[in-house]
This record gives sequence, C-alpha cells and structure tokens, in this order.
Amino acid sequence: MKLHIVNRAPDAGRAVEQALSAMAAEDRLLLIEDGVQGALPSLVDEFASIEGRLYALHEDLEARGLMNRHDERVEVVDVEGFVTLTEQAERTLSWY
Amino acid sequence: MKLHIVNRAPDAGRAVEQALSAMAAEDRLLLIEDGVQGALPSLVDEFASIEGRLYALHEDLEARGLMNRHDERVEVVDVEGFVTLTEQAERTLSWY
Amino acid sequence: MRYAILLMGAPYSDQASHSALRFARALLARGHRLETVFFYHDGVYNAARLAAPPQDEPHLVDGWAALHAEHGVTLQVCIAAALRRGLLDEREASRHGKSGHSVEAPFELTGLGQLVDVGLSCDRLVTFGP
Amino acid sequence: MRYAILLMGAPYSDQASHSALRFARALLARGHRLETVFFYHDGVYNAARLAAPPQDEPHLVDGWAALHAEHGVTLQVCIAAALRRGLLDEREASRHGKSGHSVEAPFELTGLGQLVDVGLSCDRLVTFGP
Amino acid sequence: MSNAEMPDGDLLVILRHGPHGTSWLREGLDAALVGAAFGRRVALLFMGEGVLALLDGQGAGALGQKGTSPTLEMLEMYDIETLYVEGPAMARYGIAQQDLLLAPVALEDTVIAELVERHALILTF
Amino acid sequence: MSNAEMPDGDLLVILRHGPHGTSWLREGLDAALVGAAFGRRVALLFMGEGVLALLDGQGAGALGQKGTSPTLEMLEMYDIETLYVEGPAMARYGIAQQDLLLAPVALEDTVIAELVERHALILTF
Repeated sequence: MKLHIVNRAPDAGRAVEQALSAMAAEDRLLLIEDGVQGALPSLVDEFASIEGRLYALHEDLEARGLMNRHDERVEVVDVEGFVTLTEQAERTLSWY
Repeated sequence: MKLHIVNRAPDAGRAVEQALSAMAAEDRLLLIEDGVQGALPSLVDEFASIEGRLYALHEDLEARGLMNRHDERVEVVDVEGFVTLTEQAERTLSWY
Repeated sequence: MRYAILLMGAPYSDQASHSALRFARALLARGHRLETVFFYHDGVYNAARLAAPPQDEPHLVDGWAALHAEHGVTLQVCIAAALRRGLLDEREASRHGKSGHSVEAPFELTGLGQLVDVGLSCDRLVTFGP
Repeated sequence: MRYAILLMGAPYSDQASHSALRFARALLARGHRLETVFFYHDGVYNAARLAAPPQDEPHLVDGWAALHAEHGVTLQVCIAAALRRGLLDEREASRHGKSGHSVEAPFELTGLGQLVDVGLSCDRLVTFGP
Repeated sequence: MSNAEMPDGDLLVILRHGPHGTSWLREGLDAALVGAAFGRRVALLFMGEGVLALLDGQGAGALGQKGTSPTLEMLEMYDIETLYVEGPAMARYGIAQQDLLLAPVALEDTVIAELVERHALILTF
Repeated sequence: MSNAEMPDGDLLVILRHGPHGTSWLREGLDAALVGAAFGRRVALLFMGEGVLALLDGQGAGALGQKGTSPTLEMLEMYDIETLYVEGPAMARYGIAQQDLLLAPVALEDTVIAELVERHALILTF
C-alpha cells in the first residue's frame, strides 16, 4: 500500500487527476495544504473512486475555516495521523 | 483595448479561464512561455470565443518545437510584436 | 512611451525572468523608456548578488545590472518580500545584526508603495508572473 | 523507522517548508529517526542564512538548524540548484571569486546523488513540493 | 449590477489564491493596503480560489503562521470598501454570502470585464 | 502491456512538466542521470504536460537558455533505456509516436499504478 499526498488546490493544476491515475486499488490519498479544498462537498465527487481511502489534514482544514465544512466521507487526521499513514504505507508519492 | 498575457500551460491552473472571463469584446490575448501550448490544434478550441484576437510568441513556440504544429487561427508574433501589442493596448493584465 | 516591469518569478526556477529581460531589451530597442523593474514575490531572488549559474546559461543578475548601466533602469526590490527571503543589503544586514549582505547596487530595496506609484505614473506596466 | 524528507518549496512563498518542518517534528516525537532533509529546486532557499522574517512569523532557517542541533538531522542542499540561485557557502564563494557567503553550517552543499542514496537507503522518503 | 453602480478607481487588485497555501494572497493584500495608504482608491476582486480568502472561521497555521483574516479586518480602516467576489467561483466552492467575512458584491463573469475597464491599474495575484 | 514486460527497477522519475517554462523537467532529468551514474536502474515516465519534453524539433530559449533535448539524447549513454509516456496525455496534446524523440512505451492510466508498484523509489517532478 502506498500513500499519495496532494498539496495543490483542485483548481491549481492536474495534481489530483495524476495522483488518482497512479493509485493502486488499496492506495490511500492524503490532502494537505491547499489540497484540503478538495474536501469541500462541492468538489469531493472528484474522489468518488477512492471512497474510504481519502484523508485530509486537520491542521490545514482548520487554518482555512474548512473544519466544519468538509464532506463527511473524508477522514480527518492530524499531523500524528499523517505520520501513522506514512508508517503504514511502504512508500509515499507527492503530487504538487 | 487591453492586452491579456497568459504564461501558464493550459493544464497548470485556471489562468486561461480567468483571462477569458475578464476580457472585453475588443481585448487581445497573448500566449507566452508554457502558455503557447494552448496554440496546439487539440487545445485551441478553448479560445474559440476570441478568434482573431489570439496571439502566441514566436520564440516560445520555437523553443518548444511547436512552430509548425500550432493552429493556423493563432497569430504568431515575435518579441518586437509583443512590444507593439503593449503599445496598442491601453493596459496589460497578466494571468499566471 | 514610459514602461515599467513587475517581475514575480524566481530566476532559474521558471521562465519569467528570461521573458522579462528579453521584453525589456526589445522595448528599449524600439525607443521606449523603461523606468523601473520592480521585483516582488519570488522575483526578489533576481537580486541575489552571489548567483553563480553555469557558464553556458544566461546570468540573469548580471543581465539586470547591465540594463541599469546601459539605460539607467532602476531596479527596485520589495523590501518586505526580500528580508523574509534572506536578501539584505549592507544597511539592512547591519540593522538586523547580521554580518555580510546578499543584495548590492544597482538593486535597491524599497517599499511596495513604489510599485503602485510606478504602475500609475508610467504609460505601461507589464507583469511577468511565475 | 528511518525517514528522509525532500523539500522543494521556497520558504515564505508557499506552505511546503512549514508542512515539512511540522511533519519532521511529529515523526521525531513519535520516536522515528530523521536522517536527512534534502533541499532541491526552490527548497534550497531554506538555507539562506540572512533570512530576516518578521518577528511574529516562524523563522524557518532557524527551525531547520534547531532540528539539526537537537536530533542530528543532516541538512543537505543540492549544490547545483543552490549555486544558480545565489546560495554559496564560504568554499564555493571563494571558488567562484565572490566575497561573502549566503549558506553556512549546519546546512551543507552536496551532490544530487545523495538524494537518490538517501531515498533508497531510508525506510521512508516524504516529498514536500511547492 | 449596472455600469452606473460601479465606481471608477485607481487600483484593482485581483486575488486568485486561497489563504495559507501560498503567499500570493498576503502579498496581494499588502499591495492593496499600501495603495490605499498612499491615498489611492483601491478595489479588490476575489476570483476563483480567492473566494476562500473570505471564509469565516479561519485560524493561524500549525506553526503559528499568521493568516490573512486579520488583514481583511483592516481593510475598512484603510478605506478599502469596494469588494467584489466572483459569483461562479462561490457556486463552485459551495459558498453562500452568509459564509463570508465582510460583504463583497457578487459579480458574474460578464461584469468582470467592465470592472477591469474602470480601473487605471490592475494587479493580479 | 502485461506485467511480465515491465522490469523492476530502483528509481522511477515521473516528469510532469514541459520544457523551458520551468526548471522542473531539467531538475527531474538531472536526478535520473545522477541515479543512473551511481549504478541505479532508472526508468522515466513522461506524464501530462511532460509528454511535450519528447517532442522533436525543440531549440534553445530566446536568451540562449539550454533546452532539455540535449539531455534526452544522453539518456542512452547513461543506460536509461526504460522510457514510458502517458498515452492519454499524447491524445490530449494531439501528439503521435512519430512526433517523439526516443521511443517511449505508451501506457494507459491503469498500468501506471503497476509501474509505480515495481520501483523502490519514485520521485515526481
């Protein structure tokens, strides 16, 4: 299992599409920095194909006022959870 | 008349969409740097609404091997032509 | 006409600095006047006096300095953007208790107000973003 | 586990440096070892010794140095990316005939081969892009 | 909104980035504040991702980085009261007027070109 | 292409940017060359905009900036012969195999995940 990390806003390029196209069936995706915009209910459908394997970083949601606005299908983790995700994955790939 | 300048690749964000949405009826759009990718026939339809007012920079097309691959509806100008476009426009806006 | 350029891209990271320098040369060749190049955001990195690019690549810092020497173009660097990024002239270095400096003439550290002034007083402001 | 971090974003321009530093602190707190932070692309600007951010903002250069002092993390800066961008230690400055320097210990200029080595020898490499 | 309602101004700053992820928003706001401090008539347009700058409930970054919300609260003090937001972007991000700080006027794409027309200097961030 | 045809390797460098506009392509290729020079088995995947790196007929930049074509020609000398290109991206940019330098293998999205799986270290540029 690999962890894919996306830090770019959904509208800032192709990072999300590229991450999704490189994900294997059990891989996970973590949204950090402006990537957490993708957790908004109006944008989260982009991630429908990986439901249950989509994470977003608590600190970055909170700084942006998105903490109670994110879609409930996104699992929120804090930075300790980020470390745990990297422990559980054999490798990480970053898409920026 | 204003000159809008786009230097970002079509896939690198929303620069093209934002430039188009801010253009008045007589405004012109110049593609430079990675923006010249938009002159490829497979991508140029994005600019259908401003046909006749779309320019691309010769030097940047040439460096990328796009000089004979661009769509014929794009007017190619060199850097002197770029200066002329800025003379003719009251103001310039850059979208990056 | 009186032109100004706003440059916001780092040298050697994206093409903005190359584009801006080439455009500057072309407008001067055409007989226009270039009052100022204003460096903001990562554009301030263009003022790094120690830049040592490979010899077969254009030396952008020297390129700007030549524009100043030949045509009197002022090279204004936003001071707030520069200090954060470690670009200090002798005066700022001493003010911050640091030895050494990373910016020198003809680049000058200046306030952001200059950008608005120059943008409104020149006939054309052309922005080169990253 | 043995971790390495690859950082490619400039400080104060995007969040990558903040994210990387916070992640580094968290993995160390969790009992892992962080061997190296490798600075590449605009990440090399994190080594600018003269950085003078406003006092109410995090000082990232000092943040990295503290990580070295407290946990022995090596701070490796790609030399090719750094020289272009004006980031020279005393040795490189003298080699290029320039007075002064903009990078100092604990940051070390090193070859890109180190990145590949560290990426293959550590258990985890986490990249923070701009 | 009709033409008559849109005042002419000196400087229009177009903000196209959200908070925290990059310095664009802060650096764009700084340009606006400086312009206003020098006596210019300044308007702001929050476009695309920039609409997220206006969301209420923002905080500091995890390492204590300052956000931009405190700067937004200073706009009125600087007499920057002409605020526009791109309507289609609000729809895209699922944001309603009551989610927003301040009280920007929502514009359709077609009106943005007119707004641009009415300012002497436009800076895009 | 089936699994059996894809060799395992040490380093996969994913190149997602075109030439000239940014330094990403050059810096990614440098990482690949260094890896190969140190004896690692290196493969390249040109993805998205990165397919434009492979276009024939590129030149130097207007100020004399070196392009990346000369570097591509050095790949074989460094024993980097495992080259992949994203098929859907070729279609998007309207590029055919005969437009390309070298002879990369075109992959569908679904195979990219497998390719990633088969390398110990992946660097994205």
